[in-house]
Amino acid sequence: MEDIIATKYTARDFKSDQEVRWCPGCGDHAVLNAVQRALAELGIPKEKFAFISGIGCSSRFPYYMDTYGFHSIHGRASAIATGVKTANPDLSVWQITGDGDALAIGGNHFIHAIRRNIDINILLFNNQIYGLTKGQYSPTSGKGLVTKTSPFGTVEEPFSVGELVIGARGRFFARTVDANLALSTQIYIEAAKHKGTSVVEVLQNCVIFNDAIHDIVTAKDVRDDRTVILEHGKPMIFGKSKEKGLILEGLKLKVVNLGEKGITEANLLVHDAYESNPGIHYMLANMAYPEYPVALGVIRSVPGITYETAVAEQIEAVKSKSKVKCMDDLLMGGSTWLVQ
Amino acid sequence: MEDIIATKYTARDFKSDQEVRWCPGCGDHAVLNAVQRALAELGIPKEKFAFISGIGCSSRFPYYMDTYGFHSIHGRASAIATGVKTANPDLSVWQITGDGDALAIGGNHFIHAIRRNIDINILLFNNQIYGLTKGQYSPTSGKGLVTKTSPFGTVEEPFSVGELVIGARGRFFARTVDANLALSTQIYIEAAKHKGTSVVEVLQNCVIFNDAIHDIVTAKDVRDDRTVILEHGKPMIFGKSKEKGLILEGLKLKVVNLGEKGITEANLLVHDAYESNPGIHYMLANMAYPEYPVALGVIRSVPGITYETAVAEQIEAVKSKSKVKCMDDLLMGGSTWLVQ
Amino acid sequence: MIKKSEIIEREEVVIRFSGDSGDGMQLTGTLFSDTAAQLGNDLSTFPDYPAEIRAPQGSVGGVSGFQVHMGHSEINMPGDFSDVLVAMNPAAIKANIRWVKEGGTIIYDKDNFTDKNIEKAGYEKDPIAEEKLDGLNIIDAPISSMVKEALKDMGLDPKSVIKTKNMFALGMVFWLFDRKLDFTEKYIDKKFSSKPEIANANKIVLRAGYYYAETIEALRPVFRILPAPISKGTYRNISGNAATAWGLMAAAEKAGLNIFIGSYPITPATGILEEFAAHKELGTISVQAEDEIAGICTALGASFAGKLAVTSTSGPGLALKSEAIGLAVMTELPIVIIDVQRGGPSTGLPTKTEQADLMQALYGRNGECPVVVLAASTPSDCFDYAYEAARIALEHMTPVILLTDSYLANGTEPWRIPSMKDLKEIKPRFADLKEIPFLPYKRDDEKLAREWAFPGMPGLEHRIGGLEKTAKGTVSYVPENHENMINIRAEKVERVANYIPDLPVIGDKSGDLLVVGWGGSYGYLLTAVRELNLEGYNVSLANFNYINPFPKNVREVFQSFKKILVCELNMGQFADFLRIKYQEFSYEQLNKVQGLPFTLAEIKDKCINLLEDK
Amino acid sequence: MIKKSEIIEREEVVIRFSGDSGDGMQLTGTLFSDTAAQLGNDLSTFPDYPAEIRAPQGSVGGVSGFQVHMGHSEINMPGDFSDVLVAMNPAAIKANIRWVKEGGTIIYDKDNFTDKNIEKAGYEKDPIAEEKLDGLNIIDAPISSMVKEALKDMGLDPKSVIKTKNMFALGMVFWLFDRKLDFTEKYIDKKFSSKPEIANANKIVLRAGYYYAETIEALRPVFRILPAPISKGTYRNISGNAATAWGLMAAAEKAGLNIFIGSYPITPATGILEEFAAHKELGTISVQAEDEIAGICTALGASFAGKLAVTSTSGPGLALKSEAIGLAVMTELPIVIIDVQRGGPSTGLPTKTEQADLMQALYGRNGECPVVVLAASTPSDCFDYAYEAARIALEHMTPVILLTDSYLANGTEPWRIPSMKDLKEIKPRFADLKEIPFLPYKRDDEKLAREWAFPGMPGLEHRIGGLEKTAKGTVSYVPENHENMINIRAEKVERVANYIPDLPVIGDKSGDLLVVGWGGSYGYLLTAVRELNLEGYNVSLANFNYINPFPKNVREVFQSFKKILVCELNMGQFADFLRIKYQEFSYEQLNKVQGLPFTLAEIKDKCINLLEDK
Ligand SMILES: Cc1ncc(C[n+]2csc(CCOP(=O)(O)OP(=O)(O)O)c2C)c(N)n1
Ligand SMILES: Cc1ncc(C[n+]2csc(CCOP(=O)(O)OP(=O)(O)O)c2C)c(N)n1
Ligand code: SF4
Ligand code: SF4
Ligand SMILES: [Mg+2]
Ligand SMILES: [Mg+2]
Repeated sequence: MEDIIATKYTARDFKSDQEVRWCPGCGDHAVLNAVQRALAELGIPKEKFAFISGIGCSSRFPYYMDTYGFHSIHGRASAIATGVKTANPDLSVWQITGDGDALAIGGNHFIHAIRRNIDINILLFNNQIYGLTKGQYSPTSGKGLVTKTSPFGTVEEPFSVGELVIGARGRFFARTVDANLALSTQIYIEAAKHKGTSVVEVLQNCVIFNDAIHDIVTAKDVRDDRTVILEHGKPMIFGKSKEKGLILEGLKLKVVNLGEKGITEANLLVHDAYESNPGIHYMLANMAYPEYPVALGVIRSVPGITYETAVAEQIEAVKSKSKVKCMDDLLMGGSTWLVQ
Repeated sequence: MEDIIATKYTARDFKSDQEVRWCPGCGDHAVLNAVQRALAELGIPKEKFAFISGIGCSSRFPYYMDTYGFHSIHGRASAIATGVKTANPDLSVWQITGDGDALAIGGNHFIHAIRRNIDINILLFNNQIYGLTKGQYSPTSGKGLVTKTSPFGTVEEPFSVGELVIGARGRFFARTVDANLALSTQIYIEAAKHKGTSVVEVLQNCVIFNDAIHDIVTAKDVRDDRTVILEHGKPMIFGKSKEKGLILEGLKLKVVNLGEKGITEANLLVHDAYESNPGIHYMLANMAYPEYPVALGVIRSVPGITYETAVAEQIEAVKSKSKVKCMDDLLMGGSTWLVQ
Repeated sequence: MIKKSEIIEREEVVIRFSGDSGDGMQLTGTLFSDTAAQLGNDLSTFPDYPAEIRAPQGSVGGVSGFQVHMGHSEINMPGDFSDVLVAMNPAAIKANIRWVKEGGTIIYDKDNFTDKNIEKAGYEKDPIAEEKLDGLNIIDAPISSMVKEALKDMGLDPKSVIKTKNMFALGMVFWLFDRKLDFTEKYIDKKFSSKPEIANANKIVLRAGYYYAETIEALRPVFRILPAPISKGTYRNISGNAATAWGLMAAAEKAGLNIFIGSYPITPATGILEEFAAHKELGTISVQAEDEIAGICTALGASFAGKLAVTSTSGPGLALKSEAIGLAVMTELPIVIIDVQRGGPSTGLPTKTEQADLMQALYGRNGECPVVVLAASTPSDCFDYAYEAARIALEHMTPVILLTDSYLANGTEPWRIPSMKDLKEIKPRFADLKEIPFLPYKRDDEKLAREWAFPGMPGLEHRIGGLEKTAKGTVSYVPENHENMINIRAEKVERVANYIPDLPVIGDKSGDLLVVGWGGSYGYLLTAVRELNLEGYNVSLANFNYINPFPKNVREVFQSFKKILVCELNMGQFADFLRIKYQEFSYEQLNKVQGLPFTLAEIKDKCINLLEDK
Repeated sequence: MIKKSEIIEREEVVIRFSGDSGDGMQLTGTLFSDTAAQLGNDLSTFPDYPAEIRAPQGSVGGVSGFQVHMGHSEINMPGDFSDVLVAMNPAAIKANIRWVKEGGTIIYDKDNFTDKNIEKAGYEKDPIAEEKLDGLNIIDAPISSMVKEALKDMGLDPKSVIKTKNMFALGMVFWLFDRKLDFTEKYIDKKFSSKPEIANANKIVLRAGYYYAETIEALRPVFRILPAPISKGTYRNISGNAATAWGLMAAAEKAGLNIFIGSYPITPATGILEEFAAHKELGTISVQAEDEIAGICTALGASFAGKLAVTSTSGPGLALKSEAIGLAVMTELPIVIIDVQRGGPSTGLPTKTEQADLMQALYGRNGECPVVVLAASTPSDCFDYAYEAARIALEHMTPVILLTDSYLANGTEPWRIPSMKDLKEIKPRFADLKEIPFLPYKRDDEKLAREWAFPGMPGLEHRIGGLEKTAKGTVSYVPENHENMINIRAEKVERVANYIPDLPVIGDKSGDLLVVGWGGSYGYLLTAVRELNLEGYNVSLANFNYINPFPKNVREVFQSFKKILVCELNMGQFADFLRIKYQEFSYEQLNKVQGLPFTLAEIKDKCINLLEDK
């Protein structure tokens, strides 16, 4: 995005004329708001945004954005977004996807996009269920979840989104909660600014088929104690009155109470999102209740050369060295002979 | 595999009558030998083995085994093997696959098999190239590799097989070298015995399209210094005269010289393949030359409930509680009425 | 309660319940039709819901409908025009008014016709005024307020109160059709057994609706539909998706096999996977795969391992399975592939019905790759054709594609329950344990089917795969072998024709016009043809369930008619396939691609046109 | 060196080089044909190699062949029977002996006819004795030992020595056809520029072979093939895969667009991706995707972003792309999809040729989902039809499938290089930046094509997708809208017929028999028809390149012939498609599914049969 022009937008400028059709109370509404706010802050001309989605409730998202949008087929948004961004590195490309869309049918494109480090922003709406098809379990549904296709409980181990992302060589992983507008907006902005594939896992509520599944950590009365918001360069503190923190014990994270056993803020781990060695990011991404608070915020953010840049640079390098400048040169080059 | 009968086999019993058609000098020949040896040691009746492969040079493997075999389509072997094993948990199911077959087109089925922890043994022949299609880069080809589809060098970041496996919740990951028959045989036996998805990355040489790509670590003259063979419960020692070892420094592994700075064997890390926390296994699997020796042996081996067992147990549980014992019961059950 | 004189007997009647997605119309319709079925009416139902889980409240896109067609005589379709429309809001009027019969009745919830709702539905003023509804019997019931009134002393929260309003409407309709409430009351008790106060509220409201209808004059006369003179036996209501699953489960039991389904959810096919998942008591293994390709591939693996293998999907999923179907053809493994067709192309109209996947089923694979293709034609005969699909797959060692559609999948009808002992034998082609060495592509002379040996059978170890093979199973690039195997695989499919019934003709065996259809439009075509016959027209019907191969008598059937009219919910795919197979005949076409079934009028008009222009 | 009297002039000749996969036959054949081309012969070549990278040495499965057909007159096919067979081992005899002409010449490496190799090839005794080779001119050259002798003083390792033996054989053949060695010598110098001793060794051996042939009596007479009277211009040899890539690159330049290819390697299509990857100097973006689905999806993304988008594959890959092709149809994005057909079904015969993906290309998708389908018919006209495919995609806003095949992809022929200025204009339907609001599905009256606006164009922001839409781009479940859009999409494809040339007829425009073909069998059909004409038969040829829609004059062409014979390398897919589109004609069929092209005899026999039984 070379020629960023300082353009002044408000969230409203990103609302399309389409009626929003998600269920009342669905977490998707909040994500839409936060994204529209984030976009307004980026200062990128509106016509440079492309929103690409697959199929699912969440994937209807592009219709509600007054940007270029492509509501594609189930699971393939990562591949389409890769095409869009590689074709035109100048665009700000966003992929909107669900836990089924990205991790079930779309798993392959998802991990390959991440591996290539194509500079797209993936918002993964994780409601741990297939919403649009009315309630079957997904690859993130907790073991034992009773759904329409698991009437006796699922027997499958779910993916940990962050772990899979980093395992696929991911360089940016963040987590947020649908309803937390402030945090979400901030994270979407950071995702947009990060060069490379940014994956944001949004803990999203499906009121109809998996209501309150995240409440155990995100409900108002418990969230301060059961989540920790990570900020680069800041100690890992959480709790209603900021009384808890995280330290490293050997190779494991541990929750400690400030003040106890002489522990002060200075003893706590300081978050380093930029560390390229993924070791600690794995642990942070995998933290789960009840042993740990669930990590929110930008967990990992390591810059690196992006795919579309490398592709473009290689083309430029070859171009600058080649004598072939157009098709006629190519056609007449090499081994030819004349018939008279 | 309940009714294992002690059957005496030799490697020869597993050779089929088909002529082996790999290029002379291809690493696949050695893998075939080692697998045949390993099978002979397992004491499983021959008819219980099923070898499932996709498409690629390596995927021709089942034809050469005198067992049940299914040479399927490109990338789908994990899914087919999942079907075979879930349908009949009593079988010993092996998936033979290449780096293209498993990680390019087959990436999704691969990570889902691992996530589910289906008890199959996946031998991933990693020659960092597409052999059968004559030399295009694969998702494990090193950045910059010149191949037929990357005449100016690839610009893609490769997967680290071990990291992807563990990132997908993998519980068994091992690495071996095609030509190392003794180590390979041992690892294949351990993979077979492990309950759950076992992934073995075989550093395999393609003499034709990517010759000697692993030599930098596996060549005779350097391999002792550039690889470390991990054994559960043993200290991590390597080097021509066992003079080097690995320790943990903070969150990073470090190579040390025994004897220097008072370091003795006792200071070295002791390999714990059974540790369920994957932190250290990530680091070990990711070790790369020149900073580290490449880890061989069983890096991670954590038992857990397998998919096919959970499926079977759920069926048994439901059966035992249900009054419906056959179709007639089902047909006549529930809400019916009689017309006379 | 009702005086004899006020009751009118009717042969058949169509009722449509319609309201917002959240209004509980699907349940209302189901309870009404179950009651009718219990009383011995023949019936056919069709639910029709939006693609969104909850489209914006009050919008036309968010209208959810459930149509019930019940009768004293045989009922073969859910009906096109309704006698009674229940409309819970203005949008329901907007969406359905075209489909109300002249002289029909509309019951609507007056309280919901607020200015805001009227506007949301796209009306400017009162819809009742805006639509010219002369000749309709309009009942403006203040349903919401009556419900609040009825429950005012219960201490329930307002949300729970208003949720019961569908029961009020149901109560009214029960009165109108002189039905008892006991079935519904039992259902309510069971459903809310853990919340007795909710159960109670629903029952109170149900009765309130019933009594309200009795009280107001407007709802007279009451209709009575006598039981249909249907065959003796035990009946149940069944949907196409459930019937499909059960047919396959029955086939597995008959064949002495376990059943395995590998599928990925997709509307409108998900119900099949769900049905399998719900019946683990019969040993069913159901794998919800990571995608459609894994769905069929896990199933192929299970087939290789000796199970009756099934995969179910809808059009886009069938597209994804194409490559693996080719592998099934090449390895000659038995597998049943179900495609519940929906509106296409691409994502299309995912909750609507269409018959546009026929060509894909027949030809959507690389190379010369024939498979058996069947199509079911009513919700309950999904059982029969699923069973047939399994029988053919197992006895002929071939993949079989079974086509159903959204209309069949979700529609229900009463079904006389078969007894397992009356179903056809199924004899899988198990390999002989003594015939060593096992030759995987050795065939029997009649069917040309190979034998099935699977892991665990000692001594029969062998290898199969997607490369061309000799009879012995060795990979072969020999040109003549390839051509030979291509011919054998085609011939094997052709010979299935020796093991299927002839194409039945309904009506005269020869005449002026043969209406030809396939699969799910059957009920509509049948009803139309019967009505035409009653009106004196010489028309017969041939509806295909066996599409590849065709029954052996097709040419003979076609020869006996002056004109052939092929009716299908697509642009003419079946007609084109007939042109390929029976080029000598001329085919007239009636096509419709609106995501909707035919209407009787459409079919009849077309037939009459053709007959008159002879 | 050669006396005039010993030279025989020939119109055309077929030479086949064959040996083990490691024997360098592909290179030998290429060098020979390049030399012939430089000397002005017309020619056609076909490489034929095993599916294994290195099948077991000495086995029939491991034989790699390269056939060259060159002539003084126009050459349209690589020939079926060869005048000269070079056989480096017994297996090469086994594999090719059926294809040597009566009176032809076999040159073989006597040293390689060891007992072991003879057995490996499946012979019991000496193949020369076992095959009854009466009437053939058999040259038993001790190639291996001559090579060793020639290089004995060079100090090379034995492996490098023996590797040069293909040059010995080439030298002999050059002598036989009175060709100069300089082109090959230059090539050798260039190829081994970093290893001068290897270059030297190859050149020594090449000359040794040439002189050996001169010395032995057996190789007389020498054949001379005069230059073909072909049109003036600059020529190059080109393979079908390279021509396909170049045609698309040319189209992009003409349209003022960048080109983007998203593909996954698959034999025999990989060469197209490789060709794109090799031409980054022209700004080509080539993405090697993780699978075929990602291949087309990255390309669709690029199309959405305003590039000329391409994806290339073979049959199994096309199957995987089915669903995404549906999305391209629904979103009406321009994209060119190339299917290089190979032997199927499933993995089938992956290195062999076949034309069995036609039905898949036409129908292999869910729903009513028409696309434009073209087929190329010679290696070099792959350029033209790839260009056409891009032109139609861009000007009509539609996906276009281009069918080529393994035979075209790997075959080469001399090609008169076009100049960019002579190629047809291509005008993409860019949206007008001033027309705000942009309506994505607004169409022009003639083509019914929508306009193309892509991210980066200010003010034209819009959304597209796989659900059914109104002209405005709003998702719509309105029944009539759906049917209307289905019709419009079909009509848009039909109207492409207004922008393509008529079907050309070669030979008389009316007569007894019209041979009909499509795509890659063209050269064989043409040669056969010409020979028949020379023999006095009244036969004409119509070979289709435009398959959907058909050119507008097809009916007219067909009407003028008494019989129509449809020849194709499948079981009759094109014939069936003709039955759908032109039901009124009778179609005779000639089909072959052996992974091989037709032979002239097969075509001619069938034609003569049909002509005589009139
Ligand atoms: C090829 C294909 N397979 C299956 C479907 C059916 N389908 C649509 S959305 C969906 C899953 C939705 O789940 P998720 O991605 O988590 O999105 P959510 O609705 O929960 O936001 C499925 C299975 C489809 N549309 N296309
Ligand atoms: C659907 C499909 N796509 C592509 C191919 C072509 N293909 C065959 S093998 C292969 C890759 C082989 O690489 P790998 O899996 O690493 O195996 P190797 O040959 O190196 O052992 C490809 C791309 C195919 N056969 N089928
Ligand atoms: S079904 Fe769930 S995810 Fe979908 S719109 Fe409704 S609440 Fe949201
Ligand atoms: S091409 Fe490479 S991987 Fe394939 S058989 Fe030959 S050496 Fe082995
Ligand atoms: Mg979801
Ligand atoms: Mg490989």
